[in-house]
Amino acid sequence: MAVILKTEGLNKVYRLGSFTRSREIKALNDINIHVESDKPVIVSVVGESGSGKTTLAKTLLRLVEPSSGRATIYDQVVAGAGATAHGRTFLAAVQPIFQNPFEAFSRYRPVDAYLHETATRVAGLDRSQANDAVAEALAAVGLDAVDVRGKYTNQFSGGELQRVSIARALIPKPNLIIADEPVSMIDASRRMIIINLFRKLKEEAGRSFLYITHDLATAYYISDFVAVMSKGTLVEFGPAKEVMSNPQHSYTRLLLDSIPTTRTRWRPRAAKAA
Amino acid sequence: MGVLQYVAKRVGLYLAVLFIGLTITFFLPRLLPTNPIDAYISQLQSRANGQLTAEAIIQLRTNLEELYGLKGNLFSQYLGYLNRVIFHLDFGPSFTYYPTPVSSMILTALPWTLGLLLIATLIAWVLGNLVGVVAGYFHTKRAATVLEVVGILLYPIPYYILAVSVILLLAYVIPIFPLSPTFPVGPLTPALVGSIVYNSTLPALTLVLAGFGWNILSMKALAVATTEEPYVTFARLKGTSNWTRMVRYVFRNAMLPQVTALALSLGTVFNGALLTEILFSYPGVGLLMRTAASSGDYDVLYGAITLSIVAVATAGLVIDLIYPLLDPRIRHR
Amino acid sequence: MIRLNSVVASYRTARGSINAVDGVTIEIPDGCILGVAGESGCGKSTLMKLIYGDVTSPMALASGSIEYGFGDAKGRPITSDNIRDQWFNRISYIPQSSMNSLNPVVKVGKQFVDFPGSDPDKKRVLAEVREYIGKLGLPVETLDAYPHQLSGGMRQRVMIAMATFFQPELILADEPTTALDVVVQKDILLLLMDLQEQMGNTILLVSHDMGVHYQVTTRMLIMYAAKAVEYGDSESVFAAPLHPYTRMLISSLPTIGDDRARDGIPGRPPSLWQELSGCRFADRCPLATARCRAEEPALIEHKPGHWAACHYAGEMTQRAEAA
Amino acid sequence: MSDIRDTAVSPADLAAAEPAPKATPGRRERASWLWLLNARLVLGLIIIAIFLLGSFVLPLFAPHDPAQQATYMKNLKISPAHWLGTNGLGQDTLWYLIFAVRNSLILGIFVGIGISAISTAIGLSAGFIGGAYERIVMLIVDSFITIPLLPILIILGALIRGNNNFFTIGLIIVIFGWAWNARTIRSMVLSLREREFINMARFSGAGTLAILVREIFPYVSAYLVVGFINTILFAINTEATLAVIGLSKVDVPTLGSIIFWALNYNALFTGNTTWLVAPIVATILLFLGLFLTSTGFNAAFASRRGVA
Repeated sequence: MAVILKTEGLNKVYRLGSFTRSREIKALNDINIHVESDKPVIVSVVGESGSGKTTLAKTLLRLVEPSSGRATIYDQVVAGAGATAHGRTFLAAVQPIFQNPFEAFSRYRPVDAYLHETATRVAGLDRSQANDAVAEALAAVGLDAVDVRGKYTNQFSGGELQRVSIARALIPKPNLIIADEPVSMIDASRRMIIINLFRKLKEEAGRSFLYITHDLATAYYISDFVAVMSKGTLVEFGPAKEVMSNPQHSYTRLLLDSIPTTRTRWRPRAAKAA
Repeated sequence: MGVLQYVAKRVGLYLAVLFIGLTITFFLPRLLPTNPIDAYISQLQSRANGQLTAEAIIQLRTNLEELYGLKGNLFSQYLGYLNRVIFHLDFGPSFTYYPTPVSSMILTALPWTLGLLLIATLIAWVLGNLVGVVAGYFHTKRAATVLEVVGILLYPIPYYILAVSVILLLAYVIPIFPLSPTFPVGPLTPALVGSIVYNSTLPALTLVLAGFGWNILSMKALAVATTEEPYVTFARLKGTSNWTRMVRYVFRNAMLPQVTALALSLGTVFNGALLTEILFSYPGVGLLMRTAASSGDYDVLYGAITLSIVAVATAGLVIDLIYPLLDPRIRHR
Repeated sequence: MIRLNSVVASYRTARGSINAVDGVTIEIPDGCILGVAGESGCGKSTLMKLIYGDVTSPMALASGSIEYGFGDAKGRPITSDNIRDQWFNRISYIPQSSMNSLNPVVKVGKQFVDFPGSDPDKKRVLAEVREYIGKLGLPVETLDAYPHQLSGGMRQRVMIAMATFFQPELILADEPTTALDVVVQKDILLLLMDLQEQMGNTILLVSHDMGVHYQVTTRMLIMYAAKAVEYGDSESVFAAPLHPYTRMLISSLPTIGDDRARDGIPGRPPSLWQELSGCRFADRCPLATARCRAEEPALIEHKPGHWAACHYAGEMTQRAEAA
Repeated sequence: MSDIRDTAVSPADLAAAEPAPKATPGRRERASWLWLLNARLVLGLIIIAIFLLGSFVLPLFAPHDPAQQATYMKNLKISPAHWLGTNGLGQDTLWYLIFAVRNSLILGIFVGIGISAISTAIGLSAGFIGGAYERIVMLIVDSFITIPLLPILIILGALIRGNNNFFTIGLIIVIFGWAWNARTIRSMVLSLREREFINMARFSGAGTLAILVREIFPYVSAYLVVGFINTILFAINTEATLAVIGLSKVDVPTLGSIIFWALNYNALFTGNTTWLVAPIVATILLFLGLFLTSTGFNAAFASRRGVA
């Protein structure tokens, strides 16, 4: 049973205002998550805006320094005091997928340049191995290398570009891929293409995912574990089906009741004259 | 809380600017090869057509150094300089008009400069921004591009060309203004004020034209961007009139960055004012500097520069402190 | 009854003009909440602009007409020419980006009364407004606050208060809750439903979230590539969708407690620049046949009060009932 | 000085309804050249080309060194021999003007390169590194912007009047003129630093230098061209301002010294108006050309970057 993700007493405090009267905002408040499994898993972190779910993702990606506490992925301490993984080992352990695919690539560089750089610099492959790895990663997300070579961001749809972004993250075969709201910018009708892709990559490519979202329905659909966050604190954590079908915490229940589903109506309809 | 923090930050910058300004004006002349004392002595010699004996020169050198605070090592001079300037506003006596203190000469010239500068800049700012917001708000219409062209034609023209062209047009070709203006001195009788205004119309016009083009172009760009903001679109969908939307929605928001831009541009505008004064021989700090520079009266020069830095920095601070009054997002955190 | 007669909205650009709404003919009964759904670029926002009368170049009402079925204060019938005079009087609008649809440097109260339709005696109107917003769950001080001091939910309540204060006949809401969190969204949607019930007027609601449509709307219009593909009572549209696109739209959304496999609709809507013939959904439709690619299906009433533009719509109902 | 951009408005429905065509190889090459053409840019480039060619080619055919005084009769009217007549110092006005434009352009380009180099280095490093370094740098930058430059130039002009030459004047302008550009570049880099593709590059193994060169520089390069042209404008203007008040090396013909002599030998009183009008028209045209080119580039880069 490998420790896929462990956070111990993770805190992040932002100090606002001048030295005289400063307000403290607790973006992360003593987060303790422990995920152990012998096969790859998808862990979802759900919560409203300002709940701290993005700060958690940024802390694990070391884009934000935690105020205290530690985070471990597999056997490497990735963030906080005593972080062991540095440089290329860190990049090989954790890879991100960003929210807006059009912002994730520079407008002035061909999209596949990032894939080749990841292959050569992070995965440490030589030129020919890199080309194969890129082609293989693109195939895994249902794209052909020819369709991508030398193209710029304005020649793709949102869905296609996000799949290229996923392919790039796959190349160094990281222990954990952290996807921060990966489908919120994509048309509702085409989100499931990406969501199903995450599940396929978990099962076939053996990758674990941390899926950050405010959309509980997609979290329920693909995740093994779910963490519910509110105002910086972890209010509930457990197997997804269990947490979602009978939530223990009142906030989780409030969230679940507020989702506009197509099953039960909030207000029963007066019998409509045909 | 927001305003306090904003003001503290801005005053901090103000003090830093003053400090750096004073330091530059102190070290700059001392780093250069020529020593002002030698220049003074050579001037005195020429005046006394060579009868000064060797000891007289040595004696002269010591009390000149004493007079202009050039005694001791560089650092103690620096402290002495700061103490004199900040606490006593004392720049030593003027060399050419000995013994009148430099500070009194400058303080008589400064109001002229600030008067001309602030009035002209204000007119240029207000007019330029009004024309700019109209050009920006109606940027899809043909007529608005005419306003923008005015800005494009005016903006690149440098101060000295504007000044000379204004002299050429309004004092030579159509001589309604004096070719070389004279500024009477004395008690402020209405007639005196009238002649001062008459004589300073051309320099003021130059400064207004110089600022006018820049304000049109920058406000037009801001207005075009602001018109696409959601709150302006929603105002349109509420059925508000063009006038209300242009003034209360677009101008009220687009003018905020223009206030900061004005504060920042004061340094450059001040340069323009100095140059205009010299070309129109307008009795301000600029003219004072020019005559001091050509007659080698260094202390008047350093005093004028230090005070102009203080004046510009203070004007900038005042404008920046007005900003929170215009932007509720800073007033109410 | 609001009637749209084969309405066409076109955009003129450097590359020529295209029809973002290509011939929509529907009748919207009074007192209903009509949901307008479809992928981005299907023309739903353009349709809203058309009905609201916000027709500014490069967009234009190329052909067709709109009859609003309600008159102005003097009883004269309103058409798409004089609708603009009725903005925030007989017809109002709730914008999407509630984050900054309010002027950041002017107090909320002042923005309530700065449009000409309101009564010149601003003080009296403001007093009435102060009392009205209380009913919408807004504290009275809201009027004296600046927009940046309000939360997202409160700002959207202010927009709804503005749009409903003058008791309009028709309210158009373009994705009113997209920018809000799910808990606040529910309160706002319930508020909208209550207000509609009290005022008995008509609301047109655009949303990309079929869940929102299911909860709020009484009638549904599904748009695809500038065409109306399905129109009918929400109950029957959700229970037995006639058009394959509608069915895929509904089935592509995962629901908590339902483990059935879901997959998104592959491919992309056709570009409106190309010459389009036959059914525009043919390339992505599992039931597509040669007839679909050749002949464009008309919007026909396959079931009472339930229209669909699909040659095989009829069979969909038999097949659905058989399954 | 600021980044004046024309934003192209495209309705949401239209943009979304028009997905980029799948594979049209030609589109990117043609597009990349096409965006250069807009009216302002073309007009500006034409004017500058005329000035550059005129002032660098014609001097090769100059009969005499125009700066040399009393080569001709004073204040001659416009004639086939002297297209703009001669000035109060017996020099041919036209040839003097041509040499003046050349020298001003040389100074402008020299100072432009100097300032662009310094301001880019300081702006990029301050914007990217941030923290205490950025605060100190920005304090100095804001001070340099607030402190009026002319008085300091007047001191330097007065003190080194004896042995100043063109090079020192240029150097002084560079030392005091880099602040505006540095401030603009720093604010651009500050916003770029938060953009997502910087993190993407970092997770693709790119080091700080690779990020600065490959990711940030393309976005900043658009402004560098505009900044460079604005700096030429600033340099010529500053040198000319000094020359007009007699504090620059006025025996070297520049757009400032020409006016200095015209004023000092009161061209107006002697009726030799062409001596004054010619440089005014030339300066206005040159500055207009430079300004149109800079805003033309701006508009071109903005449209290429899309609406953002």
